[in-house]
Amino acid sequence: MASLELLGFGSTGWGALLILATLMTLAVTATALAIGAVLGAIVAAAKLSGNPVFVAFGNVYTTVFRGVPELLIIYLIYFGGSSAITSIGKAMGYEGFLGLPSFAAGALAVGIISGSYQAEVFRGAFLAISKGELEAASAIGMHRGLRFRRIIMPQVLRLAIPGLGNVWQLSLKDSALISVTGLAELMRTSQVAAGSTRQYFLFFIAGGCLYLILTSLSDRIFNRAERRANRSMPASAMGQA
Amino acid sequence: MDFTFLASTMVTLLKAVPTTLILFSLSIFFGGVLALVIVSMRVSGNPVLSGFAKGYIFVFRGSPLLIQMFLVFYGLGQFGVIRYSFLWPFLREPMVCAVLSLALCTAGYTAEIFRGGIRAVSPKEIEAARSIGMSGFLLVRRILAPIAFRHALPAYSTEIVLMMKSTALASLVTVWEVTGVAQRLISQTYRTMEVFLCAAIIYLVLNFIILQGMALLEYSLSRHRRAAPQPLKA
Amino acid sequence: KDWTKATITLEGAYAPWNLTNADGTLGGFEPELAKVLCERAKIECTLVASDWDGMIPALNAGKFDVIMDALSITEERKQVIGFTIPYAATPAAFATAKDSPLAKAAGTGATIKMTPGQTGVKEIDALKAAFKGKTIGIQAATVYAKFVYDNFGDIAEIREYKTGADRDLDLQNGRIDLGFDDAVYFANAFKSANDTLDFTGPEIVGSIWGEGEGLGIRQADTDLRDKFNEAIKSTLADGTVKNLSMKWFKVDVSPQQ
Amino acid sequence: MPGVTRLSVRNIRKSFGTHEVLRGISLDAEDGDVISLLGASGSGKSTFLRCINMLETASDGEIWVDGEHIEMVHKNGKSKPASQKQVDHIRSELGMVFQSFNLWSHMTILQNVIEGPVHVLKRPRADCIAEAEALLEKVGIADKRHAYPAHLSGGQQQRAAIARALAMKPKVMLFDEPTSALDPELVGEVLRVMRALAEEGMTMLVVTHEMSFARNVSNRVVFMRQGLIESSGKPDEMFTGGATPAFRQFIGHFGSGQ
Amino acid sequence: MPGVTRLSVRNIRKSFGTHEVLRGISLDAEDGDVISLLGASGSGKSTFLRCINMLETASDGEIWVDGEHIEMVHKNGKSKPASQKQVDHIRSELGMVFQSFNLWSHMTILQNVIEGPVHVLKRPRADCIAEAEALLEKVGIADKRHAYPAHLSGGQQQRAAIARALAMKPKVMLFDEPTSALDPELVGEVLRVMRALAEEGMTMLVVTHEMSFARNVSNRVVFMRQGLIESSGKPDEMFTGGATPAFRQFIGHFGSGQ
Ligand SMILES: Nc1ncnc2c1ncn2[C@@H]1O[C@H](COP(=O)(O)OP(=O)(O)OP(=O)(O)O)[C@@H](O)[C@H]1O
Ligand SMILES: Nc1ncnc2c1ncn2[C@@H]1O[C@H](COP(=O)(O)OP(=O)(O)OP(=O)(O)O)[C@@H](O)[C@H]1O
Ligand SMILES: [Mg+2]
Ligand SMILES: [Mg+2]
Repeated sequence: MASLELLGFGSTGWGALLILATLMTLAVTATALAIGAVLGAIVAAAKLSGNPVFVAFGNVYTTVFRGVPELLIIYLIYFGGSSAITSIGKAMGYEGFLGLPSFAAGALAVGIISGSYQAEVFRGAFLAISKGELEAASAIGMHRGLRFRRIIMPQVLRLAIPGLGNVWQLSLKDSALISVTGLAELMRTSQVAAGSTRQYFLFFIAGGCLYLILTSLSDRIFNRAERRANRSMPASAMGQA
Repeated sequence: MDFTFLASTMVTLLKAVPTTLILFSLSIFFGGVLALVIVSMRVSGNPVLSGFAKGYIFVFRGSPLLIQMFLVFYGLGQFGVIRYSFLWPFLREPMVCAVLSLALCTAGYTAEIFRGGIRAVSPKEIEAARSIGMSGFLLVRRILAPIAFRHALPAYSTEIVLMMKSTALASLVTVWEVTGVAQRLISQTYRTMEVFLCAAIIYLVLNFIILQGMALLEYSLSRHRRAAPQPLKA
Repeated sequence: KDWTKATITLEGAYAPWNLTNADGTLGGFEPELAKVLCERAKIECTLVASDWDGMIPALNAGKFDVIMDALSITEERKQVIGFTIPYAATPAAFATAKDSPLAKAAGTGATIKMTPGQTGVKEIDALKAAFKGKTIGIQAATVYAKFVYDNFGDIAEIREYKTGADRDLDLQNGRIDLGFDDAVYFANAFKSANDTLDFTGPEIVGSIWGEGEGLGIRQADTDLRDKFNEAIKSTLADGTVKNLSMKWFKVDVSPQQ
Repeated sequence: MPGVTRLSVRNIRKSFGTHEVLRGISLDAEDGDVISLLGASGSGKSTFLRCINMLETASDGEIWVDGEHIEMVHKNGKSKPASQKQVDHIRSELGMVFQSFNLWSHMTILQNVIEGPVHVLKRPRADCIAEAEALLEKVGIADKRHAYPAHLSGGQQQRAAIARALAMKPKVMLFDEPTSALDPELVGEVLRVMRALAEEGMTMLVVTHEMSFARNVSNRVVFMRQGLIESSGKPDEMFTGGATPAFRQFIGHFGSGQ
Repeated sequence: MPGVTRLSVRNIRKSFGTHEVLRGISLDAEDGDVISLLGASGSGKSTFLRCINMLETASDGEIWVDGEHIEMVHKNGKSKPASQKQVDHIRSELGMVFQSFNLWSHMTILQNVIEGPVHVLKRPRADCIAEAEALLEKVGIADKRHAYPAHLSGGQQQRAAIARALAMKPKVMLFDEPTSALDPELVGEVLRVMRALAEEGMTMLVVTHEMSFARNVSNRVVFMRQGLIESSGKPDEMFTGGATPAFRQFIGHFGSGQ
């Protein structure tokens, strides 16, 4: 069938481009998740700090970046970010345009959004740590830093894994919106292929299937991580998936 | 800043808010109903039903809504079976298709959220209900559903907000809600930042109201978890 | 500024104006014309694909220097960006399903010329009678959208699509009765719709569509604009545009002066 | 009307996988009987109670509740109740009080107590409330009727659970270690309520580790060992000379507790 | 070296809001003292222990641990420790065993036990492991050293918690109801370990409801009532004639338990 040839790897096949685009989606999502992890940790710490200014900052961050449509945030970063950098450049004496590349702008935008979700995941995980275990750490004379490094961090990471799996899924799909910056990720490549060949259904279905493959791979990875992290938990808490 | 432009943009966008709200409330409603069906299949214990539910959830959680919506709206009409069936008068309508694809998508997520809530119900409380002779629908209605819903509420609030944002895609299928109108305004005026700023404020306000409402609901449903009221000392 | 290098953006998904080949390279009428234009303007050009929605803001933000994406020269756009002289001008027409009762409407095959704001054209009035109560699909925020609203807004239901391709699919699906768009674009779209669609009513040409399709360039970059203007003039004069147009569109889209 | 058989169990067997937990248990309880079920951990006491009200399905054996036989069907090696309706009905005649209370966390104490009468027995709400309040009065927590379970102490929760079971007007009450999750102070409260029930003539089957209850309140002691009834008899006989060596060893263990 | 004062507390006070929970408590523990702290629920026993190792900050009073005075600063009506460093140091000299074990759930038992010595005391890992294994041997759970807390029974967890506290080589051990979350069988295991510690001369302060421990293992009994020490003395004196009416009523309550 001619349409299947279009998906192949021959001279008229889009297979290679679609695979590249899938890898691009993976790369941009992973970068965004990493950016989000840093932002999320900072915002979660702010929200838990008890300092009213920090708490307010944390609340504003999570409210705004979860409440505004992702597309708008991507636009604001893509265009707004470039203007900001360019004007900084001007101030420093550099005439001309300093743009955020599509990849950086996209990863940053999705990362900022992902950070607002990760902040809530981390905060929930922190609150789920047993108060008794924290007291036990104080009681043997652990100071703050040690307590954080030895008791809090490992447990937050373990408790956060399922939540992070969900955030990954969200970010994966948010990355589809980066197509407006022209970055050749999976969504845009599907659209371009569809527009160039006028085989809309073929390429949208192919794109959808590639997203599903990414989902099932990442599900598998997160499940394995969760099982590994939960080896300290009673047998009954595992294997209920 | 050009305030007259901002004001007129705001007015134009506000006119699209009812469309956004209709999309939102209908898809939340039908998505919720569908999620109940999916989740009951998922936990039914019947391998065929639960396999179907798993597949459903996988597909609708795992692929971008944009693709789903495109396939529902433009794809279904490609099939003569559908085009000449009694369904077509409904599926012809963009609003119906938009709500359909939003509801199909949220049902996958919501089913997972509800399942989490069900799993959080203590098996002991269910056993206690069985031991006084409850079973079937009575058990679900009186014990399982209320407890599960309470557990699922925080995650469900998040899903509802995500849904509000997802309505932004409906302009793809010619339902011109707030984001679509904003994009159209931009391609007429090319003033990206101002228009998106107005749109962002609208969504922020809508979502803020929704979250406050959900928090209120959560509060009123968690009396049994709050500290006991302190008896007044006379 | 001394223009030896420039970045040209196009969507890469608007066949046959511009499209992406399976190996990822850009092809179509505009990329081939761009190559000639850049050679003649002695500018080293880089072609990058980007999304239609963000193109004009991105041009002004400085992400690239030239838009070449079947961009019609209009008054509104002139407010925010500058244009070269047109390198193409195309007629517009209605399309409908071949088996539709609206096929072969009055004036099919004829060409009428219109100016902006012109009313009382008798061919249009004939169409108005025929299209009463029908649904017309247009691409949002185009000159064609404005035309349809102005002339048919009172008698027909108008549905706006984000892309022309979406509208074509719905025309095939029967969700709408008519589409209105660039005739060159349509001619190509009919092929991929397995020739189930066809033109109906007269082709409309003239200054009503503005001056035609030109390159979009930042207003400040007048020197770049002038270089390209010269190049366009020479390609129009020696028939390069006409040849490429015949190759990609099977009709001549050179603007008639 | 002493002499009426409220509960009759014949030759109940139950396996989990290859592990046979109950290996043929028979027992009769007449009106007003208070039977203490003793036995080491893992001897199958809880499983036995759970089989009686069908929370587990026995692999074999017969059960009559107040003269009504529970119908079972046997299909390719598995048994299951013939009718869910009958199971629901039988369960409403058996009051079960769990070790861990299992109150419904989203309802107040009063709502917990009237839930069964109103929604399972479908009796008028007003009557149920009146009766529920009387019951809560009786177990001594009437003042807590509008509190949620999470706000009650363990002993209060356990008494609420007893009230909830009693509100169904069961023919027989089954208690599974009703005091073992409680601290010594609360144990007293709950045992007092159970003693009062016994005096009113309620038929009760009580899994317990409280020897004083077994000895002073119940009129029969049944000692289980490895899925079988090792011995049974009147408390006096069991706790003095007449005991088997296994039972003597078992209570010896408890005797050393304090 | 009996006679060395390991812990000395003078006139400790603590309020939560307007509720004064500790109203001036003083106590000395010398080397090898095993002090049982008795009292009704809510009398302030846990709060007292938590004030000693600074999990709560006393509103007033002085504390010396092994002769070292804990410095406090008082600023607009609130007290807080002058130096967090001193607090951490003092805490490492006080072993605390919680009622609910509070083992770190993400670490194996062995990791739980060496955590403090390795990371707080910064001693060589190999030495710590060797000592930890000896300690686990002593409390009888050496075979569980690579298991996670969630996979252990309550009694085993409690013994692991004791080993964790002992691994810090504390000068004084504080126990907050170390057996009340355990079932009777497990209580025995834990009390056996504590008795062994007492015989080795460890200084211990034990909040307990186990009268037999108070009577037979400890060398002093302190009875708290409404935030004050109501009476204290040698176990023999306290449990026989010499008791105050309040204490007699308190133990009378327990006496009726069985
Ligand atoms: N759902 C189950 N699956 C597998 N084995 C089970 C199950 N429930 C109980 N068992 C096993 O059946 C045996 C009897 O358990 P049961 O709970 O009846 O004992 P018990 O006499 O009530 O003990 P205890 O005094 O500790 O409550 C135990 O060996 C237990 O491990
Ligand atoms: N963090 C706190 N905030 C307010 N009040 C508290 C707090 N901790 C304890 N209390 C109150 O202080 C009093 C003494 O509590 P404490 O836990 O010390 O009692 P206890 O003697 O250990 O009792 P139990 O035997 O029940 O453990 C109680 O009335 C309690 O309600
Ligand atoms: Mg049991
Ligand atoms: Mg206490």
